[in-house]
Amino acid sequence: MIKVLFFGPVADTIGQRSIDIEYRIDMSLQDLRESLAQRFPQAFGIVAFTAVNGVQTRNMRQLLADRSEIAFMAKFSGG
Amino acid sequence: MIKVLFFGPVADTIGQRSIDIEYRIDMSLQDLRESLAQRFPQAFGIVAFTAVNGVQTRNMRQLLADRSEIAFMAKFSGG
Amino acid sequence: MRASVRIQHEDFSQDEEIARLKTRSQRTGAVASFLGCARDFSEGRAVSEINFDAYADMALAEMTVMREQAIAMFTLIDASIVHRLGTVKSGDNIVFIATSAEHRAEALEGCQWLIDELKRRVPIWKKEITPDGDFWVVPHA
Amino acid sequence: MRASVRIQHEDFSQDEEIARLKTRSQRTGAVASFLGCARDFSEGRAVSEINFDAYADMALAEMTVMREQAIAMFTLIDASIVHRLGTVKSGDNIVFIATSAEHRAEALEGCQWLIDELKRRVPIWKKEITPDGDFWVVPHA
Repeated sequence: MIKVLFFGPVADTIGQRSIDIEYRIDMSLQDLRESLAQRFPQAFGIVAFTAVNGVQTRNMRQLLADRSEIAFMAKFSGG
Repeated sequence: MIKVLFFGPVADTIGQRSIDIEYRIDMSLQDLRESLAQRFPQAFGIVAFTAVNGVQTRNMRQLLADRSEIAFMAKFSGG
Repeated sequence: MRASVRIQHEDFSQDEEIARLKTRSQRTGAVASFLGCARDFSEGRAVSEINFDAYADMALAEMTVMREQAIAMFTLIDASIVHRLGTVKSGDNIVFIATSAEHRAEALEGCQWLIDELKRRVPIWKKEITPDGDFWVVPHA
Repeated sequence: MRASVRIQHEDFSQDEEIARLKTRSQRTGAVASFLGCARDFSEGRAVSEINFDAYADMALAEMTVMREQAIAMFTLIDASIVHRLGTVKSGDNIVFIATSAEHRAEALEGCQWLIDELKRRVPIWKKEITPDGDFWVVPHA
């Protein structure tokens, strides 16, 4: 199982704060993002950053491990 | 009468915080400084700034008015 | 003893935070601090309150790394970072950063760097509640 | 209501000073502050306390002008400058500067400018009391 987290404007647009996705062997971050972007096109229009297990990454080719925690995030506006 | 003020290290070296000097017509800031520097050479070795009536000046030729307040000051070290 | 890096719903006292920093070393000669608070007006709209959401685990981890980087880069003695979550009203405190050092330049530069990095790196989002509706803030640039 | 520019023997509370700044405008989004405090060590010597002397009238006038200049130059909403006189012990507060603005850059830059100007322009002198004797501090450069 892959846990996908949403926060702030992304969570509001999707209407959920997390979704569980069935883990598949050789699943890349890109694969996950594309399938979710098809389901939630509006929310993914504002996604600017991706984190894998709490660490930001720009490498969308990386393969996901089972039980990973993935966050698709809008631009930060704290402070 | 001209009131001359000393503070901090200058006052400590002179042993006084103020001295009254008889006013003379056409007395310049330079005249006042020279006569005091002769009396207190050690203190005037550390004088870096001069103020006339609470305003810093570098114009030593300016003539003093009676009842002026003159301060001969060491480098500031506040903060 | 409260942690040097926190996200929390409740307000904070600057005096307490700074007193805590000062107890860390008698060599402390300078404490710089930055307080961000909720304005009643933003992008031409009245704002009655602001709601904050965060990816809390990642936000805390990022703030902890930032603090260590700032201490090393600016030769700080100590640094605190506190950010509030939940709802804050106009005029309320939002974020507090304090840096201590032997001399003022390090403390001031470290403080400025930390608030700039916080805005850039920490996964927190704000929604402004206005008479015209609620708007998630989209940062410029 | 305490004045925005003060020299005083007694200690001050940063929370009080900042609360006062914040009440000036609901547009305040940022408060930067600088606190200078007495270190226990200076120029290789242990320092037990510091005595401050000032040309009080001129110091207050200069701080008042500086505050007005900073408000104009950095588009500040408000600014406070407080400096203590008399004797302060190691760890005690010496000087406090706070600046408020709509946005953080103005507040931070205004605060830094004010402490730099204070050191340069305000007629205050400090004497460090050490086991080896008392020494008036001679600023570098």
